[in-house]
Amino acid sequence: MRKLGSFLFLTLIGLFLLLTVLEMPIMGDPANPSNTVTTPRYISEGARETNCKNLVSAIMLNYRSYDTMGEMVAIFTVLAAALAILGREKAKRGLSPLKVEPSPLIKITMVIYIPFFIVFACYVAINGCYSVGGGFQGGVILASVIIIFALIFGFDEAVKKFPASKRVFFEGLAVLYFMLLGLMSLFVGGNFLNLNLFGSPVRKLFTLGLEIGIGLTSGITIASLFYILKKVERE
Amino acid sequence: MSIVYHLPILITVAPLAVAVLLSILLNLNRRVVYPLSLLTMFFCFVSAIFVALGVLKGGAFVYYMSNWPPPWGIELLIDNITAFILLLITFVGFFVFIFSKPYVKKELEKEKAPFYYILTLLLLGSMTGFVISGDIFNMFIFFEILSLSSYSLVAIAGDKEALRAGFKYLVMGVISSLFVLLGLGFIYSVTGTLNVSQIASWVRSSSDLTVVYTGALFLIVAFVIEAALFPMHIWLPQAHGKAPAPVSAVLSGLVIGVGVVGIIKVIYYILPIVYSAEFIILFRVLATIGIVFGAIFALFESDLKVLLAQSSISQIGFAAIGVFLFSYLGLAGSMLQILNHALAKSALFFGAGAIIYRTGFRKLDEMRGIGKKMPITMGFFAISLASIAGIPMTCGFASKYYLCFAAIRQGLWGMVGAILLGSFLSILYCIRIINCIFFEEPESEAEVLEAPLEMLIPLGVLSLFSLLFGLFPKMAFVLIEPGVKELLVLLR
Amino acid sequence: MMITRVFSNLIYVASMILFLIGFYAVALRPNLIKKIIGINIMETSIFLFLIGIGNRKGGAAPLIVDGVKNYVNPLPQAVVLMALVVGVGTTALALILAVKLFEREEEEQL
Amino acid sequence: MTSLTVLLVLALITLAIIIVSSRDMLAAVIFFSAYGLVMALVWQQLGAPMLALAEIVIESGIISVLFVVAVFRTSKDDAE
Repeated sequence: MRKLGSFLFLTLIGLFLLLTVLEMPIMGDPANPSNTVTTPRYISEGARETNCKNLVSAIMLNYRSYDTMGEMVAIFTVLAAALAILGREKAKRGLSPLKVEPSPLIKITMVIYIPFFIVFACYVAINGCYSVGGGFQGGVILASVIIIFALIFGFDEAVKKFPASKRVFFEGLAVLYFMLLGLMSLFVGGNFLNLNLFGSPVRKLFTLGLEIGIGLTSGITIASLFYILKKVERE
Repeated sequence: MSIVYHLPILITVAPLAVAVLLSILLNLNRRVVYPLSLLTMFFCFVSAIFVALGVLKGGAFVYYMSNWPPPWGIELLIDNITAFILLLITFVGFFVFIFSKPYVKKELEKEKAPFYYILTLLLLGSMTGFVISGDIFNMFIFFEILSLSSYSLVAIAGDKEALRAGFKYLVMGVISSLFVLLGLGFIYSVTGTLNVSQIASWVRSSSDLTVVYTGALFLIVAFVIEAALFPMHIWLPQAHGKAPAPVSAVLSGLVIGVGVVGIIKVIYYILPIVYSAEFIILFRVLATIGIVFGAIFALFESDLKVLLAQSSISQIGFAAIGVFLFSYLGLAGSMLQILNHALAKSALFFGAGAIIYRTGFRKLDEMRGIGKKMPITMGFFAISLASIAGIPMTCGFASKYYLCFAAIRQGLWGMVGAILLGSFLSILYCIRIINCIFFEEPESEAEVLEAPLEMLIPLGVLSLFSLLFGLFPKMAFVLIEPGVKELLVLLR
Repeated sequence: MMITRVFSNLIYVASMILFLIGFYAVALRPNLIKKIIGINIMETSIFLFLIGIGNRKGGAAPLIVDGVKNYVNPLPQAVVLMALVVGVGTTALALILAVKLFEREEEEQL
Repeated sequence: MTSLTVLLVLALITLAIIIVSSRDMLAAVIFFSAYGLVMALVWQQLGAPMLALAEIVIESGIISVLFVVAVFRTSKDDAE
């Protein structure tokens, strides 16, 4: 009964959606409202007003920095939620050892590769304003490096290298940095999170700081979530 | 005006910032968590009073985030209605923190307690951010924070039932937030902007509205899920019943009220033309059905907290009806109902929490005669029950009176009947509770102490306030009247 | 007429179909992990939809290069990137809840 | 709209159907990873390389790893 109801609901929604989609403006038409209302200003002035050639980063870090702050808070919420439901992982409780020890070849290769991965992550994060990339992408690459490290060298080693007490400083970093910038701009006399009060060179510096902060926070938070999921404990 | 101008953003940002800060301070000293979060909520409450006074004196204002003008940046809208809801959220939130301390100490593990406070701060902060936001995507972001923190607060106890309720809530919540994103996409594709007031002016001057209506439908359905109106209510009883009592107070009192505020935002701020669409009738009918059904479910429930949760479905239906009536009386009744529900239902969950704290009883049968053992606590509990039932002289009566009157004015006799039937059924289940806790003989003679002072004060204050607003509804109308008039101006 | 419309708005149609497939998995599959995968499919389909809205024929990626005038709309992309981050968080939380729930149920059976 | 995009979109729908209908959870997760990859290619075709980069790392990388961990933890064989 419930199954039938859901199925009917699904078909109804589907028909409705498909019919509406056909009513929508033709995709990619330069005369579409989405290309004419706000976009011209972003494209013509964006790079000058924010010092970011990458317009996606420009929007995320300047025009809509409040949203980015909210997004970082959301990631933080997930972490706090995971810790609230499960409690911080306890390193002493004898984490389950790897079933298959990876061969030395893999270990050595990874030791050689990992610095390059980290450099790549930093490059992606720092150059977010000038190339294809951004703080978040860099952060996720960083997270995957940490996860690879943990998978190959075992969790004890990984937790020893990045203990939770050290990780926690990075997990709130971006949000606190956003708040700091926001309060600073309030004191200088603008509205909240106004980076343009400070003049172009300082703005560049702050934007770089934001990229790095977002990268570190998102990367380390995602890695922490992985640790937590890997060791959902059995009390 | 200058400091009031910046206060709304501080109300949102302060709880979020403190929550993040606490997670770092937590490693140094665990004791700092509770006082700091209480202080933050107090700051927010005082700021909300100043915002309300400022709005009353100087009228509604907009705040350009990062000084970017609207179509490019994010805009915040602060008017009388938002000031009213802000005041409500911070007021109830402050008392939730006072109540939480003894309850959390007893019912939650020591490890989890600080995270409980952090998540509650995030929940309250994101609610205020959602309410004042004037940009759809910004609303989505705060909606996500709100839902993420509420799923985890439901599941925080960590036992099977709580986890299952949390997962169910998560699935519904994710669907609702994805609907917000989908509706946002539809609206953006034809208007080219995410700003609320710009979309409204576009909609007023446009002729082809098919796509916009679809977007509006998805946004409204999303907030209907969040507000747990009738066909989408299935997640609510479990989630609100299994959560810790103070969390249920926030979820039942505030979060579903904020869902109704979301519907108001869609209909009045974003798409002020949508009321002429046919599907609004559908929502009106469903909300009307919900009033009766929620009350019927509540009538046959044996677990006190689940009963209160079921009654929320019916009560929030009352609030939603007023929104879909598009008249002064209806909206005023709806606002009064949100106020009444926030105060009385939170107080009721506080009362249920106090019983659990002292005795561990959850079933109504176990609570026979408990009113004789904890008379003060249960006295306040009874006042709130009266307000939920809509006994004259309480806030609940005022709101239902307005709604009924609005429905009569518009000649919607089916709705009048449903409102009367729903009120009658809610009186019935309230009488059932009162009869059980006051007039039946207790099974055991075991002594039960009164609730501790930290629990008694929030319970007493909230229930007395619902009595106060019932005796002098004019007090509430100081903010509601100009706010509702502003909303109705938007519709033209 | 209809057919050309379908073809020109193919991305929208495809994203709606994917949305429905994801919805089916969420609503009707009992397995919790399957439900979470369904959530992810729904999410990415909406992202595809939003990116399609921001598209512009022959437009370059929104990375300012001298001499190029025709760029796609950067705003939907920023929106999608932010929603993507939140989506990762939601998925992680859902997985944690599902795993914990599974372990609790297993404990009960023993 | 190039023919490559059309092809990729068809592949996406096929993959999604396979994922939803497959009985083996691990296979579903691996197909999901492939789905993320194809999705990233489509986004790249639509002029969003930044998102494609993020999508590859997240969907095919992190989320798939999280799913694999979850599948192992919830499969009966592993729970000794």
